[in-house]
Amino acid sequence: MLIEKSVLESKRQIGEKIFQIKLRSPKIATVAKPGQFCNIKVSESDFPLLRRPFSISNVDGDSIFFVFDIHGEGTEILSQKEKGNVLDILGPLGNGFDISGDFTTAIFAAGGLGSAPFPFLAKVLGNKEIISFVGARNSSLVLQDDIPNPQIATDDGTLGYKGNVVELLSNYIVKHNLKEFRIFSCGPNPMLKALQKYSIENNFDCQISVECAMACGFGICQGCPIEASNGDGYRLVCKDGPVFNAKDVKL
Amino acid sequence: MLIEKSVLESKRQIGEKIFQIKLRSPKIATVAKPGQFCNIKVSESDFPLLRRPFSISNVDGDSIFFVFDIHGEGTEILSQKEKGNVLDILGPLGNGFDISGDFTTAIFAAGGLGSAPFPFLAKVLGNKEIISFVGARNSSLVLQDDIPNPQIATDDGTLGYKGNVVELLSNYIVKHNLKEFRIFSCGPNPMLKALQKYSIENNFDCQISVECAMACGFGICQGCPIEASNGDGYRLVCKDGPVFNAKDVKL
Amino acid sequence: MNSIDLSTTIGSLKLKNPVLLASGTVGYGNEIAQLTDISKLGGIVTKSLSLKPRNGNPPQRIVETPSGMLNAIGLANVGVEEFVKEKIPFLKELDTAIICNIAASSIEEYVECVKILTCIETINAFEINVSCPNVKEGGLIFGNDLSSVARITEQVRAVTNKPIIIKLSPNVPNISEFASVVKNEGGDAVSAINTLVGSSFDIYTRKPKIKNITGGLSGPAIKPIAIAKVLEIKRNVDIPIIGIGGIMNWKDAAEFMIVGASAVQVGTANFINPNTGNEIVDGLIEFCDRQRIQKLTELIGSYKI
Amino acid sequence: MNSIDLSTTIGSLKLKNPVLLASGTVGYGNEIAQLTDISKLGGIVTKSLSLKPRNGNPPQRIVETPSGMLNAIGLANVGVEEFVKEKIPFLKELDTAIICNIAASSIEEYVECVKILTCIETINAFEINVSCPNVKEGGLIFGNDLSSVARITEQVRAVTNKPIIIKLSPNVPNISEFASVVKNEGGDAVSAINTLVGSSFDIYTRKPKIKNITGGLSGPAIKPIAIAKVLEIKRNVDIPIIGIGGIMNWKDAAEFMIVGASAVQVGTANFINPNTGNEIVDGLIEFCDRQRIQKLTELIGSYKI
Ligand SMILES: Cc1cc2nc3c(=O)[nH]c(=O)nc-3n(C[C@H](O)[C@H](O)[C@H](O)COP(=O)(O)OP(=O)(O)OC[C@H]3O[C@@H](n4cnc5c(N)ncnc54)[C@H](O)[C@@H]3O)c2cc1C
Ligand SMILES: Cc1cc2nc3c(=O)[nH]c(=O)nc-3n(C[C@H](O)[C@H](O)[C@H](O)COP(=O)(O)OP(=O)(O)OC[C@H]3O[C@@H](n4cnc5c(N)ncnc54)[C@H](O)[C@@H]3O)c2cc1C
Ligand SMILES: Cc1cc2nc3c(=O)[nH]c(=O)nc-3n(C[C@H](O)[C@H](O)[C@H](O)COP(=O)(O)O)c2cc1C
Ligand SMILES: Cc1cc2nc3c(=O)[nH]c(=O)nc-3n(C[C@H](O)[C@H](O)[C@H](O)COP(=O)(O)O)c2cc1C
Ligand code: FES
Ligand code: FES
Repeated sequence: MLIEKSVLESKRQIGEKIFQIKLRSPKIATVAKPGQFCNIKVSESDFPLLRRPFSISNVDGDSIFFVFDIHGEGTEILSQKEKGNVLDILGPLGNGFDISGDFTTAIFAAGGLGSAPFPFLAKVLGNKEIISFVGARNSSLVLQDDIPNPQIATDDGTLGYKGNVVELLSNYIVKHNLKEFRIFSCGPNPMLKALQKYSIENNFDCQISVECAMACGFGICQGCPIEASNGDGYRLVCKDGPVFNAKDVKL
Repeated sequence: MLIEKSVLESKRQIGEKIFQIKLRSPKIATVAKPGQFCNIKVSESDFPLLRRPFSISNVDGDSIFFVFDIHGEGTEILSQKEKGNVLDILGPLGNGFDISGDFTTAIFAAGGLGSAPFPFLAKVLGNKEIISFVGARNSSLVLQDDIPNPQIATDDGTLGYKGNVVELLSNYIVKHNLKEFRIFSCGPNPMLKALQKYSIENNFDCQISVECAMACGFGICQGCPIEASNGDGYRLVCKDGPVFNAKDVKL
Repeated sequence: MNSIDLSTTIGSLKLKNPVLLASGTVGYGNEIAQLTDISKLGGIVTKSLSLKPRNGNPPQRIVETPSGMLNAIGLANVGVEEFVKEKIPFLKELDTAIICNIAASSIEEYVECVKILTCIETINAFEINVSCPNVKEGGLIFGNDLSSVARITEQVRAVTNKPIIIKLSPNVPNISEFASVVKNEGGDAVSAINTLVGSSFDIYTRKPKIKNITGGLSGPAIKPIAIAKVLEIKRNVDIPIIGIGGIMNWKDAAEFMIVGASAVQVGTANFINPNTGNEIVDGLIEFCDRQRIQKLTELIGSYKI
Repeated sequence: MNSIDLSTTIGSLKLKNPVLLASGTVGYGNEIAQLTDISKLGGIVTKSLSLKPRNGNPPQRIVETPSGMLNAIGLANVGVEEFVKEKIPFLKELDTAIICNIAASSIEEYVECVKILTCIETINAFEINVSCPNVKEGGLIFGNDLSSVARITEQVRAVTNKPIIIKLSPNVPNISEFASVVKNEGGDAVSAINTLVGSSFDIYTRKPKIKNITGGLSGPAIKPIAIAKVLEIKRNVDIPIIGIGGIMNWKDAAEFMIVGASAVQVGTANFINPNTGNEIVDGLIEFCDRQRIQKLTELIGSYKI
């Protein structure tokens, strides 16, 4: 965990309001793990006040990648940065995906911008078998770059399966009689909820990466609670998460 | 007085932290008078909150010019605007210089950024005889572009007369035995104060353009008072000024 | 779209829509009329009037702060007599509600002002400013004191039949008790909020940036405080509320209505975009349209907690 | 440059410099220690402790506002016992003043906490939080009430010899009266200010953005209010003041000292730049150097009005 002034090396518009940026952050790049995030200061002034959290999408040598969409004022400002601009990045933050232990197949389940962390996870998983399920509202919002074996679902059926990622995934698991897999998922809350229910019911090994409002991103404000399933109060999304075992938290 | 979305046509750096910008503002250009100013929104967000006031430096066809230096956050943002950016401009505001009535010679007295309004005034005065006195702290801060017959004074003597504009001007008036002139002045408060004292003592016809903090710029907030010399309360710099007869206000 | 009913009422005062421009941020209407269509608004609240003219405070009167500004205008105004002579003729021609704001240094002065002005037909309601932070006499000495607010409401009520709106101070921990007192003494509505007391110093000269030392904080910075105050009143007292504080756009206006405001006032935003009020009206119409809201008043106090 | 004396005192508490990190914005020091050098600071104030652990409020607990943020953490904390066991060992190693902040739902609980903790050597002073806006019991019921603040100060004073700092609520019109009561009851200093009550609603769901409905407003937005409160105390009561509210850089810190603060606390800024405190120390040194100030304490209350 450190603060690194990072030069923007390139910016690519990859969707109507979706961008990928590449930053030179050698120190963060060295220690980052898939599923971790960074808290980015989008302006030099005190406006907007808080940093904005984004998943590390990939790491390549000294560079780290982020993928984001224009959501409000902060991401709007971020989208206007140009090559050569310097951004103040705090990271890597959070626990990241747990890739230890035994599993033969990694199943990625991504909804919308939830695709962001998977290129990095795929890279680190190396030769492990990966099957990905990528969902979005429509075809133009599907983010499948650098995601292995993507099966697509769109709400409106404009690309791939018409319906949601969780249906697509569960059909697939049944059809291919998959075993010894671990599900890694990231996406909007309703999707994670459905997936959580499904994987708990089936006793599947499932990790979910969750989002919530954050102030600090590193455990000092207590602003990002998520309820523990065991009734023992709250966990902090920024520090104890953002990745949780689906069984451990209430969404 | 109107609001015009104006495209930035060009930006020129004319000093270390000094810029000249040219904006396409046909409506304001048509009605503007020398000595008036515009209140510029430097960003699209609510930060910084208030507009920033700048003298109209010149008008050329449908375009208006401003000259400004980087002072704080607002002018910093303004200096980063690029050709093609659109600025939201409220103007023209204030009364402007009074050029009616009889005078043979126009004397310009400008200190620092106070040079800003004089190119426009010179243009409108046309063939009238003009002598200008331009002062600054040092040579690199002297703004004399498009200012007729400039006599220079610098505090440190790095260009022209070593000393202040008012000394230079008064020496000149005595030496050349000038008569039937009107002084038009704009600059920092200490300079205007000295000039005011000098012209009142000599019973010279002198107009001063003053600056002060402003919220609205058009008379609705009462935020920009200047004390009237006659004891009758305050005038508003934005509406009754920014140009006053040196006799009429207390600096 | 035209079928959406934007009208709202503040006691017996009917407004064609809930968007008003706040006192002290619109003068007497004439300057801003060059930059926006006043007749499209629900109404305007004129600069605080006192019985006699006031010069206001010496400069510097304003300073910008993060997402806000401090002002210590000191109630500069033309006084009741000149107001009637010079300003009413212009206001009379406007097709919008005219709310006359009164500030005074004594209870007698409030009463005297309202007594004189109540016969002016052009004035549709009075807003009584008991909460100006920038004057030595009156102001917060009244606004932060329950019994003063009670007496002012009661005595002003006695001399006019026009709607009386009391503009409350946010500088208290219990604004709803003030609203309650206003209701009990026959006030028709409350405005919330006026500015918060603030200050700012220059670290090099060590002098206050505004000559009056303290000023009133307004603008987006105070919106969360204003929202909490309006909600507090709404949850505790049954009286119409006019929501004020940091409203920059229609979303802010809608937020105030949701927490309980029957109308809203736009203040500081007028200085930056004098057309804000009109844009809010348009934005609220579109919002209602998208949300299938027939009567804008449905929004009032419709929060879900 | 090294000859500049930055030290300051808060009652009998000596600080190597006036820059503290505020309660609730630095946890118990361990996380932020990875991002800044705590030993360079005057001190840190630990997250409010209650006798028993508290889970805090359900999410959402925070929301950004213009130049500020609302929080309703609800005093989530590990409780006195675990604090002593788990947190003190880390704090003990720090070469900086440790101020232990206490929040409670009853006067007895305040007393009990301080009684237990007063024997912990690592704790250099207590800051008593009587002004948390985000809990049902205690909090502002105490902080906005003069006699409660008096009784808490008096009774806490009775059980410890360590410096007692009372952290005041800004949600009152007369903060200097609270400071006066603290002084009379033997408190060593006051901290001003805690957050202001605010709220924010989503216009589409019509629900409050933070689950607790209201939260505490912090950040640059409140700085002008905090400056006015510190000045009010300074002009009326002779008691050391710790200035808090929207401090983002050394200029803000200097401004607070000029209006009367003997030390300052950095809160929200830690979330954005956890090194803010250190940068303020450096900035103050340079400022003193340029201004030929030998002892930083010369700044305290040096305003010119
Ligand atoms: C751990 C984590 C990882 C994330 N990774 C990505 C990513 O890789 N790509 C991406 O596009 N987005 C990601 N997000 C969401 C992203 O942080 C928000 O879209 C962004 O903060 C919106 O800022 P804004 O100023 O544009 O929006 P505004 O709506 O103006 O923001 C206002 C406030 O709300 C907060 N906020 C708004 N939306 C969210 C949200 N969905 N989650 C958390 N806070 C929010 C902002 O941080 C800010 O404080 C992530 C969020 C978290 C918590
Ligand atoms: C009628 C008029 C004409 C002006 N013409 C010019 C011009 O042609 N060229 C030029 O460079 N400057 C001009 N100025 C000054 C210019 O407005 C300020 O330099 C500018 O507002 C500073 O903004 P900032 O955000 O960079 O500085 P900040 O210091 O960050 O501004 C903070 C606040 O103080 C106000 N402020 C700061 N300095 C001044 C000042 N000197 N006068 C008034 N308000 C100030 C700002 O408007 C803002 O509200 C003029 C001012 C007035 C009133
Ligand atoms: C420059 C200025 C002058 C004001 N003058 C008055 C006034 O004369 N009477 C009054 O009742 N309120 C006055 N106010 C307060 C506003 O009407 C309003 O209550 C306050 O500014 C909060 O709203 P805002 O955040 O939208 O500005 C003034 C506010 C400003 C900024
Ligand atoms: C997330 C958060 C949590 C806080 N928790 C506490 C707390 O537990 N006890 C306390 O006394 N103050 C608490 N505060 C208040 C701060 O200590 C400080 O008084 C306030 O935030 C104003 O300072 P700032 O504007 O620099 O943040 C908290 C503030 C924030 C933003
Ligand atoms: S965001 Fe601050 S503790 Fe998690
Ligand atoms: S700046 Fe508003 S009246 Fe002059």
